[in-house]
Order: sequence, then structure tokens, then C-alpha cells
Amino acid sequence: MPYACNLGATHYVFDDLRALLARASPGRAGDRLAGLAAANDQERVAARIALADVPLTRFLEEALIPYEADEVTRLILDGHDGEAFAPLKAMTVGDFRDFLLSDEATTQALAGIAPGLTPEMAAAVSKLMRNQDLIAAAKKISVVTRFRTTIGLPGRLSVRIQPNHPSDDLAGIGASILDGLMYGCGDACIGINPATDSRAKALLLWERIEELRLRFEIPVQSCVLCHVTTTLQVIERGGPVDLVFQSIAGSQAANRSFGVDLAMLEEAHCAVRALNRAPAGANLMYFETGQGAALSAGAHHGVDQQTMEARAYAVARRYAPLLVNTVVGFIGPEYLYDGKEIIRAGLEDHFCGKLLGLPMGVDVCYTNHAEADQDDMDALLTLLGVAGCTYIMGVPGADDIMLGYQSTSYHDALYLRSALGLLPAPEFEAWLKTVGVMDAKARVRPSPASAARLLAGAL
Amino acid sequence: MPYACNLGATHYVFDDLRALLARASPGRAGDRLAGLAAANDQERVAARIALADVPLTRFLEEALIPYEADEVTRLILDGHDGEAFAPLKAMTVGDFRDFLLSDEATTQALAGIAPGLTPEMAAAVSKLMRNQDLIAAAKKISVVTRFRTTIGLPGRLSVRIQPNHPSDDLAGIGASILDGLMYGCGDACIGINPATDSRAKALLLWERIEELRLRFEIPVQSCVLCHVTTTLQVIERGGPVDLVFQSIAGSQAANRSFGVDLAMLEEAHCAVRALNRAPAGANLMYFETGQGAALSAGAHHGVDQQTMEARAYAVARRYAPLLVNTVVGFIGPEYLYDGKEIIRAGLEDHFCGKLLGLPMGVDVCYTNHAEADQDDMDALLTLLGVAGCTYIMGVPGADDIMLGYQSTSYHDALYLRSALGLLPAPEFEAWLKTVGVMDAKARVRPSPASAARLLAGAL
Amino acid sequence: MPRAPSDFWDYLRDATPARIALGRVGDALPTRRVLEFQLAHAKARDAVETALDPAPLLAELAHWRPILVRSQADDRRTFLQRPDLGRRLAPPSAEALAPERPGAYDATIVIADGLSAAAAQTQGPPLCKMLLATQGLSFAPPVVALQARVALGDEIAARQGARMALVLIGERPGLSACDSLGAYLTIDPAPGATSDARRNCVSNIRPDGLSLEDASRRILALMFAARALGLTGTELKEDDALALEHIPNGLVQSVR
Amino acid sequence: MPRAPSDFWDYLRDATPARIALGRVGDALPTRRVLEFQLAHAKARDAVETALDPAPLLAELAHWRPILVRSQADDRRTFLQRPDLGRRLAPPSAEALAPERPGAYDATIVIADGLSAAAAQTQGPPLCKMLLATQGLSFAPPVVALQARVALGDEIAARQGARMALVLIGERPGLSACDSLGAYLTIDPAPGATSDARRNCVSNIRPDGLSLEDASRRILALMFAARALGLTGTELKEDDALALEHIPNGLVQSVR
Ligand code: B12
Ligand code: B12
Repeated sequence: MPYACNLGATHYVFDDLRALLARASPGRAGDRLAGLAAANDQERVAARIALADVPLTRFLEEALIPYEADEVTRLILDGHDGEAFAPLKAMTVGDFRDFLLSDEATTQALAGIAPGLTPEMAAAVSKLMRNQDLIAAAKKISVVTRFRTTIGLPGRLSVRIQPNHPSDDLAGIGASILDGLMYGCGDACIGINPATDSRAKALLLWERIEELRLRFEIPVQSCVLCHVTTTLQVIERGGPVDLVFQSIAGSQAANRSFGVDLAMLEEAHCAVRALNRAPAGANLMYFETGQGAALSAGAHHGVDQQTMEARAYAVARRYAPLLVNTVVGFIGPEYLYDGKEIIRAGLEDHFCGKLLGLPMGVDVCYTNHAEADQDDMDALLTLLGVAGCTYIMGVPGADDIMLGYQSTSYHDALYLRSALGLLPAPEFEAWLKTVGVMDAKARVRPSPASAARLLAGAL
Repeated sequence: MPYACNLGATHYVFDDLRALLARASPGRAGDRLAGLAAANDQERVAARIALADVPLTRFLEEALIPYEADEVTRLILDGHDGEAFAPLKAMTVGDFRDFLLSDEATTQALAGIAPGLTPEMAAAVSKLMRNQDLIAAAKKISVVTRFRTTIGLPGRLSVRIQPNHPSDDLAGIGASILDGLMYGCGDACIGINPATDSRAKALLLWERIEELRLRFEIPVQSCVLCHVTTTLQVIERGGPVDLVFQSIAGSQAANRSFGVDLAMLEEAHCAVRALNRAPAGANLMYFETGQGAALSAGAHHGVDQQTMEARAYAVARRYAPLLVNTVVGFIGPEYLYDGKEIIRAGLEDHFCGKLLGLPMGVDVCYTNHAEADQDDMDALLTLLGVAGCTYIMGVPGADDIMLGYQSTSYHDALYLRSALGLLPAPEFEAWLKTVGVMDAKARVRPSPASAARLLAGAL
Repeated sequence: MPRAPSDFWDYLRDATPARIALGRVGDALPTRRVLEFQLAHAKARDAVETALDPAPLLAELAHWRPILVRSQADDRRTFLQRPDLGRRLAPPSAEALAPERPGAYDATIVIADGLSAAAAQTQGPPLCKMLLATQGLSFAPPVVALQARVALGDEIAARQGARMALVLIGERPGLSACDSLGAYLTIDPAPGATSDARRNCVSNIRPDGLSLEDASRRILALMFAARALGLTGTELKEDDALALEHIPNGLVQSVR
Repeated sequence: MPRAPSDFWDYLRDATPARIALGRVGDALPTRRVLEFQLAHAKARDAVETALDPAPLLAELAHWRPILVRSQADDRRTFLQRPDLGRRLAPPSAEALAPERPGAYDATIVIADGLSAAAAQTQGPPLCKMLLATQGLSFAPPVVALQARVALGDEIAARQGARMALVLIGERPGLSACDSLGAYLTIDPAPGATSDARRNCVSNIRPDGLSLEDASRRILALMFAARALGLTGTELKEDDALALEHIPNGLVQSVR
């Protein structure tokens, strides 16, 4: 169905919802690469004006990727909760933005509508929102998940320790973990990206985290971010797997390019649940997403990259994950060109993910081929803190020596927590105080004794 | 004196402190225009490494603009407070950054050193600071000023109402003021930029604000931002002048191009004090600054624009102003090219101004010839909120219909206050509650009755 | 009689073209307003890029034998990034302005694109003609200047032997007006070295701002006063200019 | 014996090249660390821009009659912004690869600049030579590819009649290593349509990461297994490859 808008003498027509959404998106490299971006600012505004008038129900009628051809579309439409959607039934996309920012959209109301939202609705409304809207609305949304720590409580910010090593050296990884703990990080999870995709190595890494966790009685959960098929093999071999990780994307074909499908994720979810390592009702999955992945795999079906990203969240929420994060600047300038595009995308992803009910974290990051630097990351990091981001990465010195990119450092986490008065997850906070890493004023100022104790344990 | 740094095989030499500071500055249009910027990133880092090792005392020895030729230099050096400087005497610029971010640099300690700092020291250290450092350090600094409202208290954010009109129409300006009051703005001041530079018109405008203030008993101060010579004439004619405004810059020649000098500012300060409109000890001046002004006037003496800007703060602080703000994106892309440069400069200016003891506000803004948009402004606005910015502008719909640029709107002020839990100045907060513009939860939600009352008064 | 609340909002809205009474959703602007703003922004950005078409200007001023000049900024990109170049005449243009003895004329009028070609295009010719028609001031042939900054007028006036430079220049486009003209008057300009403090400015000349009539009266008052007193800038106030006796009488009356 | 605290920090620092034990000022990094980081960033950015010099590579591999090809991305800027072009052979290069019957070789090795010319330049030739020297696998003439992405290997292999594409490609430069090589193995590639899930990857090949010896053993294990099983990708695990019997014996031992 075509959509149209007149601006003065110019008549803009958008062939279908896909085209309309793409043209309405703020400018970014991936959409330009895909030939989907608006030709100029006026066309972009025209698309937004037309989009503002589209009824939300339209998104239930016009699938962006055909139902028959794509299991993600089927997941979205079959899983749609009509009852939760009821309060929004009469709204256009423009109304929806107004609602989200209104006083009626309380934390509770927003939690109520989440199951009634499709990712396309979230993506659409985000395109009408300024950065401040994305922050203000996200701030109101609360998504709380649990394993050994409780993640996403108001006033809290969790951090994943990401202690990677280019040859998966156990001592090296252990040293990075200890360093991170001493900065009060780790309450989201301790998650290692292994350089090799070997289940033998993955098993060793999992055992290493388990051992540390037990030795110091740290309330934390472990993850090794190998391919889900590898993790399944580790589980089969009795590995101490807390969280199953997988990169996911917004179409069946894109997931296939990652070597996964919904059934496989389901299988993994069941397998890890069967390990019974977590309290009842705990969340057991960890997903990563990122704008551009589907396009890079040629699996975007003419849909803009931000909408594709939101569709990945529909995949994620099916498995009630403990953690989801967008690796926003990770893939590179081919998809998000510079600091400005990364900042915008980070806020969009965070907002859309939370709106859909996910515990959203953001890997605030950039690569060395992008036009970005630490100043841009400081900006995005701070904005996400204000927006109530669930968790961020903690990488030693912000430099991931294995993945070749810059993320947030342990220091960045300290900065953000103190600039905004945020605390770690409560269980982890208690632990930090017990071991003397956190002082009575809840500042991370490890006493020499505590440092010595932790470090001695490491040797 | 030359400064040097070796990076691998390359030997970098910087002829003097001016060159060193300029090359160490983050990239920006004005410095490129002036031929002062580093040629590439490596040279920039080399300059920073060399700068980090420069003792702070060096800035007392090597004037960037000759003492004999420039009254601003004389003001800086003659007014330097050696006692306040004592704790910093042994520090290099690099040490100084470390100190500023350390736990020793408490609010009190920072207040103590302010008179011992020259603007060049502030500019120098800011060049070694990331955006997050600029935020974290500024956040710790408290500068409180007073007239009818108390400005700069922790947890507060004030707003200037900027109700400009292209033909200075009194009814139009009055309508914009009322609109602003209804959004809880105005506690910094009500400040009109007149389109004409006529003292007759300025007088009328001042009387208009006075009348509104008295009618509604608003704790607010008035300002008409004409040239100081015009304001002096209005004062002579008995106009109800609360604040004397003037644009200032960082060199004698640049101030001359603005038609002012230190003596003239002194005269104005005395004249307005003599009006006795303010409680004893109140602050009576309002200054605006902005990176690029000196260069645009050919009065930068080969000094980079950010350092020139900091020198303007030395001028400002001599007159104990109630308000100072940098119009950061106002002058245009000739000096700050895009959103990234504007964001960086805004944080630098805010930090340097506060460090030097000024009640810094920021005109978070951009022009239509710059590469920037509302998303960039949302970012800068939010970052400044976290950094503890004293006040921002409130322009109807963010669109200044007379000055031709986009600043922050009344809505933006609401956003920022609620995103960060900030309140207006206490006297103004009390007034807002009395008139029913603010509800019991301190949210700006004017009751219909209060709106009607205020508006009726306007007719 | 007290008005109903909605009337008040209407009253406010009618009182000014400023974006007041926009409404709210929570703390934010309603969607419609956000989109209006974005459209205005897109248009204003286009306005910056628009080029001045000198032909109609030259045609309209043909009677006064206008001269077309360019600054050293070759194109719009350069103009925006190199204000220094926008303040200097391109060598061929400098030559085109036959050097005259200093004081040959009281003034020269320069219509300059500045940051808004639309302002120069629409407001420039009528205002220029109103001024040129004034009795009692001698004018050099008017100049149309491309990619020009205010200070370009200094060099033009010096070359034309005009004592005063009056530059009618496109002010930067705002969201609500893309065609606002500024008039900058400078006496005895020193090319390359005139301080802005030595200029007077009459700003916001456009239908919704200062009318052409009002603007021309103010400008002329300033010009007469400037010639009489030998100064422009912060020392010359519009109020005093309008009060000065030497100014043709009808002029003053109609301003106040 | 308990160690003194400073020893602990040294221990930590020695355990990994990661930036740990950096110290703190308040919550922040000390100035020295901030500047070190910025210098590393400036260098890494330069590394991205550096071009591969094919001459020494071609010379070193002369014995195997290497072929130089380019992708459709003409220069570095284009390469960075158009990954699609980096995945397609420029027409002259396509022609230079004389079409061979499918299955003419077991594999072809492509040394590709990718995001780090330095990695291809330094790690590429020795690793390539170790692999080419392997008994039991037949190799097409090796290819040096400029402005290349991983998927460019698919088209190269297809044209060369090689069943497997092994692309040795410069991984994006990080702050601590600018010369890290990744090896991507794909069996029966479908040019323009190979899913990444159908590839195997051996990553972080460089002195501080995976040594050349270790890398070549892992890659060869994967290649033998791939040929035997007719598959690469998520279904082929390194562990299983290393355990497979068909792999020359010495190889496996030395990996585990
Ligand atoms: C960028 C990147 C990604 C991006 C790729 C998107 C893109 N368009 O570039 C994203 C985030 C999507 C990604 C996803 C995954 N990645 Co990855 N990725 C990288 C990274 C950081 C850089 C790659 C690079 O510079 N390539 C060079 C450029 C020039 O080549 P290119 O043609 O532009 O890029 C292609 C390849 O990089 C390829 N690719 C990317 N990741 C992977 C992983 C595998 C197993 C394969 C076969 C291909 C592949 O996708 C790109 C597009 O075709 C490397 C780490 C490193 N230091 O190199 C890890 C790395 C290659 N990825 C890895 C893994 C495990 C994955 C995942 C399987 C994780 C998961 N559990 O789902 C997924 C799925 C990969 C797939 N099958 O597509 C591992 C591989 C380990 C191994 N030895 O097998 C690495 C080494 C990192 C790690 N240790 O965790 N990845
Ligand atoms: C940009 C600007 C500035 C910038 C100029 C820096 C720069 N390099 O561009 C800054 C912030 C420094 C500035 C300062 C002041 N400005 Co101013 N400024 C403007 C603005 C918004 C745009 C001008 C424009 O687009 N010019 C067109 C471009 C193409 O020309 P340009 O050659 O690039 O720019 C030159 C002129 O704009 C000139 N200029 C700028 N402001 C002023 C003011 C006066 C009185 C003069 C003579 C010249 C002048 O400086 C520029 C460099 O030479 C106008 C408002 C408007 N809507 O136009 C007000 C405006 C011209 N400024 C105004 C005023 C009052 C001032 C100040 C005197 C304020 C004060 N109390 O100190 C100071 C000092 C001016 C001076 N003597 O230099 C008034 C003038 C009122 C009047 N009728 O006299 C205006 C109309 C705004 C207002 N109503 O408040 N200004």
C-alpha cells in the first residue's frame, strides 16, 4: 500500500510501509549503502509526516517481510497480544509518540502494553522521536530480570566484565576479571568472547569463571560467548553454564547467516534451564544484536537497518533473556558512519528494546575505521545513563585486545555511576561492601586489604 | 619558548605556548580557519603529551598575548591570586587534570583555587580532558550568585526567558514571556534581545518587564541585551535596569571590535549598582561569550579559539556577574562546524567558566548553516544537565525568530529538569507554586485557573 | 469581560510569530510540532544553499548602472567555511570597480547575498531603490556582491571613492524567516581593518520584521547623521540620529 | 608466601596485554593513560588507511605463481563505505583468473588486506607458505587481493576451480594490535550467496595472539576435515576437526 505526503508543490509517495519507514529514518550509512535512505531532508520529513498518520493497526496488516517466508515475521504476528494492544488500537504512530511522552504513560502502563507492541511499531515511533524523547520515554520503562543478581532496578546500573584475550589465556583472562571486580564491575555477568570456537576451550573458560565465583562467593553469572551450537556441546559435557549467548538478527535469513534459527534457540533455552543452576524463574539467555548485521548478510529484505534491529528484539524477547545488548558501534562505519550516527542508534536501540520489554544494555563502542572517538562515547554513555540503561560493558582500559574495538572501560562505569548516583545490582553491591571494594558511602574505593585478598586468591 | 615531544621517529616541536595550546586542542573549524590546528591526530596527541608536562607556573611567565599590548592580559596577570594558587604551584598541567578528577578536589577545594587560576591554565587542562572529565569535574564545582533569585544551587537549573521579536513588538514579547512563565522558565532572567539598538525602545522593553514583574510579583530579574553604551543611556534616563548585559571576548582588540573596554564595563557596573535595585551584595552583570568571536574580529593574536574564550571569562569574573553564558553554536560553522564540535565546545566552555568561578550557563544552539540538528542539542543539553550547568535559554519552540538560530525551548527545560530531577531557583519555585504553575510534586503542570489568571493579567 | 482559556491561547498566538502556545505532551512538544520544526529546518538549510541570481537585480537597478562583484570565496561551501575569503574581492571584481578619488560619493550601496540569497533577492532591490532616490546624498553606482560578508563593503566603498559603505546583506535564515535582510553602515571604512564597533546595524528587515519603509527611514537618518558627525558605530545611536536637525524633516517625523 | 600489593599489580599486568591495573584518579583514568590511549587511537586509524604493498608478497610467493586481484572498491574510502564492492572482483581481475573446471584444486589461499594491510603484509606470506607446503592438499595459485572483504574469496575460488576458499584477511586494527590476521575457510562457496554460517574462522593470528604455527595447524585440521566431511561452518567444530582420523597425524598431536 502506498503512503503519501504533500509538501508545498512536491508530492512524495512511498510505495509501501518498508519504504516509508526507511525514508523516515534519521540518516545513516547502512541505509545509504542499501539505497533505502531518504534522498534529502525534505523527503525525510515528508516520510515522517506520512508515518505519523499511519494507524498502529496497519503494522498488524502489512508485514514488512512476508509471513510465509520468514519465521521472525511469524513469531511477531502470531505472538501478538491483542489484549495488551487494546489501549493503543485507535492510535496512529504520531499519537503513540504523544502517548509515550504523556503523563498517562506511567511505568506500569508501559509495562502493560509491551506484549501488544510489534517491533515495527517500536521502530516506527522511534523515528518520530528526538534524542530527548528516546531518553525520556526509555527512562520511564522498567524491565527487571534475575539470576544471581537482580538487574534493571531503578537507580542501578550493571556492568558486564568482558575480559577477552587474543589467545584465551586463562591467567590473562583471570587477571582482567579481578581488575574488573576491583572497579565494582561484573554484576551483569562475566562474559568472555573466546578467540577460538572450540568447545574444549569454552569449557575451560566456563570452569575458570565458576571457580572464581565460588572461591570469592561472588553473586554473578557466567557466560562464554561462543556460538550457541558450541555452547550446547559444552552443556552436554556438563559445563557450568549459567547463560547461553547468541548473536541474533531480525530475519530468518539473517539468523541463518549466524547459523541459528528459532528452534535452535529454543533447544538451547531448554538445555540451560535443565541445568537447574539458577533460582526458579530466573532468566537464562544473553543476546547481542546490532544495526547493520542483517544488511551485511544480504538478509534485510529492503527493510531499513533500525527496523531490522527492532525485529531482532522480537526474537530475543521470546526467550525471556537476562541480558540483551546492542553492539551499536561494533560492526563499523559501513553501517553507522560516525559518532553522531552511533549516538542516535544507541538511543534508538535502547528505547526500542526496553519498550518491547527487554533488559537492554548497550555496548557503547566504536571501531578504528569509524569517525568517532572517546568524546562521542562519553556522550552516548552519559545519555544512556540518564535514559536508565540496564547495563554496559566493562573492558579493561576500554580496549578490547581481541575483538579490535573500543568499548566502555571499568573507569567509565565508575564515572557513570558516580555522575548519576547509580548503584550496582543490590546483591552485588552487598558483596562489594563485604569484600571491602566499596566503602560505606557506596563509592568504589577498594581498601588495600581487600585488594590484597582478592589478588592473593588469584595467584 | 619551544616545547617538544618525540613520538617514535617523529620529533614534534611547538614554537611557543600559543602553538602548543592550539595544536593540543580538539579539532574545530575556527582553528583550522586560523591555520592553528594540528595537522593530524598524531601531532595533536604529541602536543597534548608535551602540554601535560608543562608546569602551571609557566602560564604566569609566558603571556600568550603581550602584557604591554593587551589589557586582558594585564587583568589576568595583575589579578592573579598567588595564595589561592599555592596548592597548585608544583603541578604540571597533567597533574592538574589528575587533581581535578581526584577525591581531593572537593567542591570546597575547587572554590578555593579559582582565584589562583588563569584562563590559560583552565584552557590548557581542558585540552587534556575527555568529555566525561569535563562533566565530572564541572559537576563538583559550585558557583552561586544572587539577585531576586538564587542561581546555581545544587540540584537546580535556571532558565532565561528569551522572548525576542523581529520588530520588538511589546505585545508579542509579552506573550512570549507569559508562555515561558507557564513552563516554569524565567528564573535566570527575562532577557530580551532588541532588534533595534535604540535606547528609547530599550527603555520601553525594560519598563514592560518591570511592569509584569511587579504585577505578578515574580522573583525575576530583567535585562535588555543592547549594547552597554545604550544601556548606560537607559540607566541615565532612570530606566528600571536590573542587569547590564554585554558581549565580551578574550582580548582587548576583540573587545574593542565589540565597542567596549574594561573601563566601560567598570563604569556600567558602577552605574547599575548605583540604581540600588538589588539586595546588598547581589550580582548585577550578564555577559555572553562564544568561541570564534575574537578570530572573526581578527583579534585572536594567533591564540586558539578555546583559549581565547577562556580569556573572556577572566574579563567576566572581574565584574562578579549574576550570569555568564557561552553562545556556543550561535556564531556558526565557520568556528564550530558540526554537532560534535558544538558539543565538545559547550562542555569545555562550561567547565572552564565554572573552574574560574563563574555562574556558567550555555546557549545550547546551532544555526541553519551548521551541520547540526535537534538530536545534537538534546545530547549537549543533557550532558550539561549532568555537568551541573547553571542555566540555559528558553526560547519559544526553540526558534529565535529575530536572531535566526535554534536554541533550547521551554519544553527542553522541562525535559531536562524532569530527566535529572532538577528544580528552578528556590524563590522562583515558591512563586510557581503560589501561582499554581507548579504542582505539589514540583512538576510544571499549570492548573487551568492559574493559566487564566496569568493570561488575563496580560491582556 | 474575562475571556475563556482557549481565547487566551489564541490571543497569545496572534500576538507574535514566535512559536508559543504549542501545547504539551508531558514535558515534550506534540508530534505535530516536532515535525513542523523539522520541516522548517530542512527548508532553512536549503535556503542557505540557494544561490543569488544577480540578473534580475541588475536589471531592476539598471538605471543606476549597477556593478556585479564576487568575493574570493568561489562557491557556497568555501563561503561558509572561509569568512576571510568572503571579505575580500576576487581580483577581477576589484579591477571592475574603477578606482575613484576618495570622497567622490557620500555612499555606496552593496546588495550582498550573505547567508540568505532570498533576502537580498526580494528585499534588496526595493530597499536599494528607496535609498537611491533620496535627495541630499550622492551615491556611487550600486553593487551586487556574491558570496559576500559584511566587511566586503569596506573594500568596495574604498575603491568606489564612497565615504560610506551601506551593505544590505542576507541575514542567516531562521526557521520562521528565510528572507531577513540586515543593513550595515560604515563610514570611512578601512578595508581589512574596520572594527565592527565602527558600524551601525539595522536588522530584521522583512515583511514580518522591520518594514522596508521603516528600515529606509532609519538607515537614512543614520546616514545623514554619520555624514554630519563623521562617525558610525557605537558612538552613533539611532535615537540621536533621528533627533539630529540636519536630517530632512519629513524623515524624522515619520520614524517616531 | 603472600606477596606485597605492588607485586600483585605487577602480576596482573604481566598476565595479559589487556589494559588492566591502569590506576585511578578519583573515578577516572590518570592523564598518562588517557594520552597513551589517544596515541594508540591515532596510530590505529592510520593503520586502517595504510595500503597493502603487493610487490613483496608477490615476490615471496613467486614460486607458486601468485595472482594479484582487486575488488570493485577503487580506493580506501570506497572500500570502507561499500562492503558490497569489496566482495566483488573488478572485471579485469575476474578475467585475470583463468576459469578452471570446478574441483581442479582442493583449495585456494587468498591474502587479503581487509581492514589491516599490515596484518596481510606481515602475517600473510609466512602463514601462506606454511599452508602451501602441506602434503595431501592441492592448492590453486595463491591470490593477493586488494580492498578485499572475506566474501571476495568465494568468487576467486569459484573461478580458480578450487573447492575451498581460505581467506587470510587483515582484521580491523585495535588499539593494541594493528596486525591481526583472520583466516576464513569456506567449502563449495556460492559467489554472492554464501552465508557466513557456512564458514569457519580462525582469528587473532599474530605474535601476541595465535602463533603462526598454531594457526596453521588449526586451519589445516579444518581443511582436512572439511574436505572429508564436505562441510564448513557451524556444523564443523574445531574440536572435531582436530579429532578426526583422516588428518595427518603429527598435525593433531601438536595442536592439543
Ligand atoms: C565484525 C565481527 C562480527 C560482526 C560481523 C558483521 C559485519 N558485517 O562485519 C557481527 C557482530 C555480526 C559478528 C557476528 C558473529 N561473530 Co564475529 N567478529 C567480528 C570481528 C570483531 C571482526 C571481523 C573482521 O574484522 N573481519 C575482517 C573484515 C575485513 O572482513 P569482512 O568481510 O568485512 O567481515 C566478515 C567477517 O568478519 C564475517 N564474520 C564476522 N564474525 C564471524 C564469525 C564467524 C564464525 C565467521 C565464519 C564469519 C564472521 O562477517 C563479515 C561479513 O561477512 C571478529 C574479531 C576479529 N578480531 O576479527 C569477530 C569474530 C570473527 N566473530 C566471532 C563470532 C563467534 C561471531 C558469532 C558466531 C557469535 C555468535 N555466537 O553468534 C556471530 C555470527 C557470525 C556469523 N556467522 O556471521 C568470532 C569467531 C570465533 C571463531 N574462531 O570462530 C570472532 C573471531 C570474535 C570472537 N572471538 O568472538 N561478528
Ligand atoms: C552572528 C551575530 C553576532 C556574532 C558575530 C560574530 C560573527 N563573526 O559572525 C556575535 C555573537 C559576536 C555578535 C555580537 C554582537 N552583536 Co550581533 N548578531 C549576529 C546575528 C545573529 C547574525 C548576523 C548575520 O547573519 N550577519 C550576516 C553575515 C553574512 O554577515 P557577516 O559578515 O558574516 O557577519 C558580521 C556581522 O554580522 C557583524 N555583526 C554581528 N553583530 C553585529 C552587531 C552590530 C551592531 C554590528 C555593527 C555588526 C555586527 O559581525 C560579523 C562579522 O563581521 C545578528 C542578528 C541577525 N538576525 O542578523 C545579530 C545582531 C546584528 N547583533 C547585534 C548586537 C547588538 C550585537 C552586540 C553589539 C551585542 C552586545 N551588546 O555586545 C555584539 C557586538 C557586535 C560587534 N560590534 O561586533 C544586534 C544589532 C542590533 C542593532 N540594530 O544594532 C543584532 C541585530 C541582534 C540583536 N538584535 O541583538 N553578533
